[in-house]
Amino acid sequence: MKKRVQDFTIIDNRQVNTEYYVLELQSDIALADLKAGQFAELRVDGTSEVLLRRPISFYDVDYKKQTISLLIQEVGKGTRQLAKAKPGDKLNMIYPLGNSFSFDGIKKALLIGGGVGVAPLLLLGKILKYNDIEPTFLLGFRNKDYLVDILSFEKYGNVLLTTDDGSIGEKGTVLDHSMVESGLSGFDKIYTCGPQVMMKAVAKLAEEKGIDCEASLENTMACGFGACLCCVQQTIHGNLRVCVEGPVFDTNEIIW
Amino acid sequence: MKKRVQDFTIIDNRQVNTEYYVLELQSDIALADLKAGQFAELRVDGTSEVLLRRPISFYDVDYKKQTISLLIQEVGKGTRQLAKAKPGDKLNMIYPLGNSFSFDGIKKALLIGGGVGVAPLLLLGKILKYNDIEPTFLLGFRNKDYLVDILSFEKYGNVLLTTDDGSIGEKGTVLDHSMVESGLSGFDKIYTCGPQVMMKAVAKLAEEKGIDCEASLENTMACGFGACLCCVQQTIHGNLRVCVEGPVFDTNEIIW
Amino acid sequence: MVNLAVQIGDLKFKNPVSTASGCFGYGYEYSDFMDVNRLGAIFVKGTTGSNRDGNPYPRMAETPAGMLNSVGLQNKGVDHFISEIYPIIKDYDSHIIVNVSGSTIEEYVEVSEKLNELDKIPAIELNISCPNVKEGGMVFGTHCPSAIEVTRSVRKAFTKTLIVKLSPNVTSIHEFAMAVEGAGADSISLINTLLGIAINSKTRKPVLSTVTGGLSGPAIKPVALRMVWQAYHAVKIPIIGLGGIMNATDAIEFMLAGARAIQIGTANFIDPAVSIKVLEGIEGYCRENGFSDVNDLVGALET
Amino acid sequence: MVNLAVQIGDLKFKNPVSTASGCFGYGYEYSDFMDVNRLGAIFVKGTTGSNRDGNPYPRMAETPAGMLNSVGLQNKGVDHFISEIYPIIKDYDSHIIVNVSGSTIEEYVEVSEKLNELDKIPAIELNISCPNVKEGGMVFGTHCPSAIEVTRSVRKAFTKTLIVKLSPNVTSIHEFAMAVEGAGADSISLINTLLGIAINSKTRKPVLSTVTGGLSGPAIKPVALRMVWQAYHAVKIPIIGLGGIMNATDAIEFMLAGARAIQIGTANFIDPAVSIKVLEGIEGYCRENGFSDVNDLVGALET
Ligand SMILES: Cc1cc2nc3c(=O)[nH]c(=O)nc-3n(C[C@H](O)[C@H](O)[C@H](O)COP(=O)(O)OP(=O)(O)OC[C@H]3O[C@@H](n4cnc5c(N)ncnc54)[C@H](O)[C@@H]3O)c2cc1C
Ligand SMILES: Cc1cc2nc3c(=O)[nH]c(=O)nc-3n(C[C@H](O)[C@H](O)[C@H](O)COP(=O)(O)OP(=O)(O)OC[C@H]3O[C@@H](n4cnc5c(N)ncnc54)[C@H](O)[C@@H]3O)c2cc1C
Ligand SMILES: Cc1cc2nc3c(=O)[nH]c(=O)nc-3n(C[C@H](O)[C@H](O)[C@H](O)COP(=O)(O)O)c2cc1C
Ligand SMILES: Cc1cc2nc3c(=O)[nH]c(=O)nc-3n(C[C@H](O)[C@H](O)[C@H](O)COP(=O)(O)O)c2cc1C
Ligand code: FES
Ligand code: FES
Repeated sequence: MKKRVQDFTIIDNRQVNTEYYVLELQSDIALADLKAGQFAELRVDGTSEVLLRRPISFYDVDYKKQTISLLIQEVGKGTRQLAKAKPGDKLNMIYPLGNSFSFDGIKKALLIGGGVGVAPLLLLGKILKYNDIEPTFLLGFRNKDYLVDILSFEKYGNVLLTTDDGSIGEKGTVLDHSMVESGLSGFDKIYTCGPQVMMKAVAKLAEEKGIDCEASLENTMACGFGACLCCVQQTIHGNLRVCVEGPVFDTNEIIW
Repeated sequence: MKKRVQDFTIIDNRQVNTEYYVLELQSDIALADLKAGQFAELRVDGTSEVLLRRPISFYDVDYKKQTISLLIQEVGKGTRQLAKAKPGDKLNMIYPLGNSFSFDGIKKALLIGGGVGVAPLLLLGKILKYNDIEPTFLLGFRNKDYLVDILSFEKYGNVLLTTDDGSIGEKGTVLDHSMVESGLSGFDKIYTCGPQVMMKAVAKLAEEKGIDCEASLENTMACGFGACLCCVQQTIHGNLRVCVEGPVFDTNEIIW
Repeated sequence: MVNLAVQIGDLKFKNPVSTASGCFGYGYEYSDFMDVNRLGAIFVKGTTGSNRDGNPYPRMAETPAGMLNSVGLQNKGVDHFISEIYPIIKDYDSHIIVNVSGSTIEEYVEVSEKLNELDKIPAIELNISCPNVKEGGMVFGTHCPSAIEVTRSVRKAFTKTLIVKLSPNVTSIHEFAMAVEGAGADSISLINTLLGIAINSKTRKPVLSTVTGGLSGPAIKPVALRMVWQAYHAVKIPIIGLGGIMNATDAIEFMLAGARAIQIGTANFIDPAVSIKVLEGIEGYCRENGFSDVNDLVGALET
Repeated sequence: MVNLAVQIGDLKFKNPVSTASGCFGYGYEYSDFMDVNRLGAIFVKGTTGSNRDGNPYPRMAETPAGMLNSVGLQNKGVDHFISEIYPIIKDYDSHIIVNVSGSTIEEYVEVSEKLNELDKIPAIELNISCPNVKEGGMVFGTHCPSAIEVTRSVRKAFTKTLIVKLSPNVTSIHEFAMAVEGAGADSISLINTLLGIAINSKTRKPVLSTVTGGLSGPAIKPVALRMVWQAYHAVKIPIIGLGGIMNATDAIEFMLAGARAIQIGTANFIDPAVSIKVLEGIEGYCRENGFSDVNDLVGALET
């Protein structure tokens, strides 16, 4: 798919919890095809503190309405500025970027997300479902005040929750969830996105259980489309660009 | 008067002509006393292109309503950004800054302004009028599309106009106006603000006619309150700070 | 009609706009966004004698109006370039100029010799100013005798246009400009990145794995303009100016300061089609200001 | 309670926050906005042997995240300082440190000797790094033997705390740091401004009357942090860090890199009360991060 630099119109900006919000963007022209795991580079206007674009995964897409949703956590200068977006504002994005999750020959998949890392898993779950693959979501959050809109996920599969304090779902991290302990039988693929420690632990678990696993990694990016080599991940194939050869990697290939 | 750093609320932003607009700002607290010729340093938010504040003269003030008006010409990055201000937005200013026009013992004054340089002359005219001094405004503009709100000026005195193309008022610069040729008798003071070439010519005229003259100078400022020495004007007393010893100078003291 | 062509050594650039090494990949990374054939030249990624993995992650930190990088010359080496990349890019209508990097004089010479054999590589840019490698790199660019020696040695090995890229991390840029001119350079390009640090006050650690990195972007423009201007008054060979160019106005400032051509680096990351806009902006400026030849801008600063 | 006091040579600063020379006038310019007595020190405007008019207008140009100035040490000379300004400011509760500038070693020595007599001037800052004067100034700061000579000479004339302010326009900052340490400096402050140019593409003229000027503000912070870090690893005397500090986080970064105290320059123009906010922010950071002594931040960068 050809990459584009395109202006979108913000049509909605809804606060999801104290730190997360969902931007809904509309395109005047037919959207480029998006795959689950891909991302966009957003230009942040209206502040003196941001020079480079910010990478954000696709959370959802509607080709008919020509809209894209992004789930964003306010962590710093750029995401704070983006949070101020109002319906009618323009947002410039380079998209679609990166590779995507693969699901050839899969029947039943476990999608393990932590915090804002759940973002690409919604679109993945949706696409899996359309491909007759049954997704189960195992999502971890700090506490109930940091939850995202779980109903969106439940449209596509069963949702299991953990929170650090047990304020909703089971207490602990995703790795502590009872279904993990009960063996993960039946799953032929695990997908994960979230804090690096979590993904590393999930990768280890998958290895132990002999289940294929893909992780969507983060990195600091300058370009997002392969030109600068700022975003590399050490892998068994050498330093690879998270923005081109990733963000999705087979966890067996990652040197954490 | 003690200088302050204060947030104002924009209550109006009206386009005056293709390049000029008037911002009306309201204060929550009693305004500091302003004198004609003084200015404020405006912080420009919401753009990555501006670091320093921008100096803008007081155009009008209403102590009862606690409002200040600024007449601003869009010339570059900062004034372009300020032009986007909407009612309800905040604007941070350091004020009041600089010295002011003096009018002790004056009876009849001629206020010669060019372009956006007419700004401080409105407030000056108003104050002169309140002090029973009769102001006559002689204002020059590029053409009729660059005019400001002349009615505001007419409240305080007679208004004479020139435009470069004669599209309104007399044709030519302020210096070409018939009343200048007819001798300027009766005026015991000239005040001027506008492009430097104009002010220089006015100063020369005043000298020839033996009339006292004060000019409000521009300069590139970093601080606006005397700390950086970036804004000096060469005078017979040495290099003086336009932001403290100015912006108003007796034209006899200026080394142009 | 404005003449946009400029001469760099024996080489004619069809226009003064090119893209900086390390910021434009091999050109094809940008082909979705623009017609790379419209550029005067493409300076491809720093190329070394053999494969380099570059530095560990993290390699990038944003700073006020700039960014630090410590990529560290990650590339697969000159042989890989010749066999895998050159065939893809050799028929671009823009000059392909290889940025030659190394740790030793022998390495610079070896890479240059190999590139000398390639028909469609009309010039190299000798990178003696990379701040992100432990050995070599900036050492050659901050020690005048070394700069002379490496330039002389490569001059013998490379018969086509030789551009030497200078480091801004020096006391007297004109000294280096004159030194490499004397050593046989056909042109100099400047500036490479300024050495800087970014710190995360929360973790109390440097942001980059290498602690220091190279500062690029708008923040460095005033320093870059100053160095181009100083170099312009020190040497006769043409200067390629860069450092913080974000738009046509910036590019024109560099030409007025003395640059015959310009390179765009960091700006490509923010707007991948920026170089075309700069090209069109320069042409527009010439037209509006009555310059029939872009060369008339070079060094035209009235001081 | 957090201990905020830091030691610079024989001098105790009640806190590490001070304001940079040339950016804070003589302190009283800020008295409408803040209580200047809360600062650790005030570095007053560069003071020379006799009256200087400074450079012609224009003296200032805004650049991306920075500004260029070419004030050129405008001041009325040391005698005027002593008779007219010193009496007004001598009773501030913050240390008054005079920035001593000159064109010749004799001038530096003369000014320092005169200031040595003033009870309430506990320290001077030797400005060997001003880029905006034709003679002297930066020459002393970019030529190591000159830096040593001027420091030695002033050391003999000035018996109290001697701070030497270094120029960033050099290849090896640690070389200069070590040189002036060896020559008797009690402390070094860095960085002064980077030499830069701004050009108006419409008029095709430099923006500044002097063509070049000194770059300050956030743009230079990565370079300043790097130099502070390099100097910290080169000398034992305390370092006063500055260059682009806009808020407490920036100040903490300088301390982590090795600065015992910091100065705030350009930021004062944008927010005249910024120094107090920085002071309070540093204290808050220490409290939140369990530092009972601000000195524990100094050089605490984990690399
Ligand atoms: C492929 C990819 C997809 C992403 N998808 C999403 C998403 O869907 N939703 C979302 O909220 N975030 C996502 N992120 C992370 C997002 O890009 C960063 O949170 C954002 O760039 C931070 O910008 P800022 O200006 O707010 O923070 P800054 O002010 O730049 O930094 C604030 C803090 O965040 C850290 N930080 C900055 N950038 C990154 C980064 N890229 N990775 C890790 N830490 C960083 C900094 O070190 C600093 O401590 C994704 C990142 C990548 C690489
Ligand atoms: C005491 C004083 C009072 C002023 N009062 C008013 C006023 O009431 N209304 C008004 O519209 N303007 C006024 N000005 C001028 C105003 O400050 C500048 O037009 C403004 O700072 C330009 O900012 P900018 O970011 O839009 O332009 P920039 O993008 O910074 O520059 C655009 C162009 O304008 C020139 N320029 C920038 N600043 C100045 C300056 N201070 N003086 C002259 N040229 C400059 C630059 O050289 C450049 O060519 C006043 C200036 C001073 C010193
Ligand atoms: C990510 C990155 C990688 C770079 N790699 C190289 C390189 O391999 N060789 C080189 O000579 N310069 C390299 N540079 C320096 C640029 O070519 C250029 O000199 C510098 O970035 C200043 O220009 P700019 O401000 O337009 O980016 C790199 C710069 C960046 C930002
Ligand atoms: C307008 C201006 C005037 C200055 N005058 C002096 C001076 O007289 N002596 C001096 O040592 N440094 C002078 N400096 C340099 C500052 O003290 C400081 O080193 C520099 O601005 C970097 O800090 P900043 O980025 O916080 O401004 C001046 C800086 C500015 C902006
Ligand atoms: S961010 Fe530039 S290569 Fe990945
Ligand atoms: S603008 Fe700083 S002294 Fe006038």
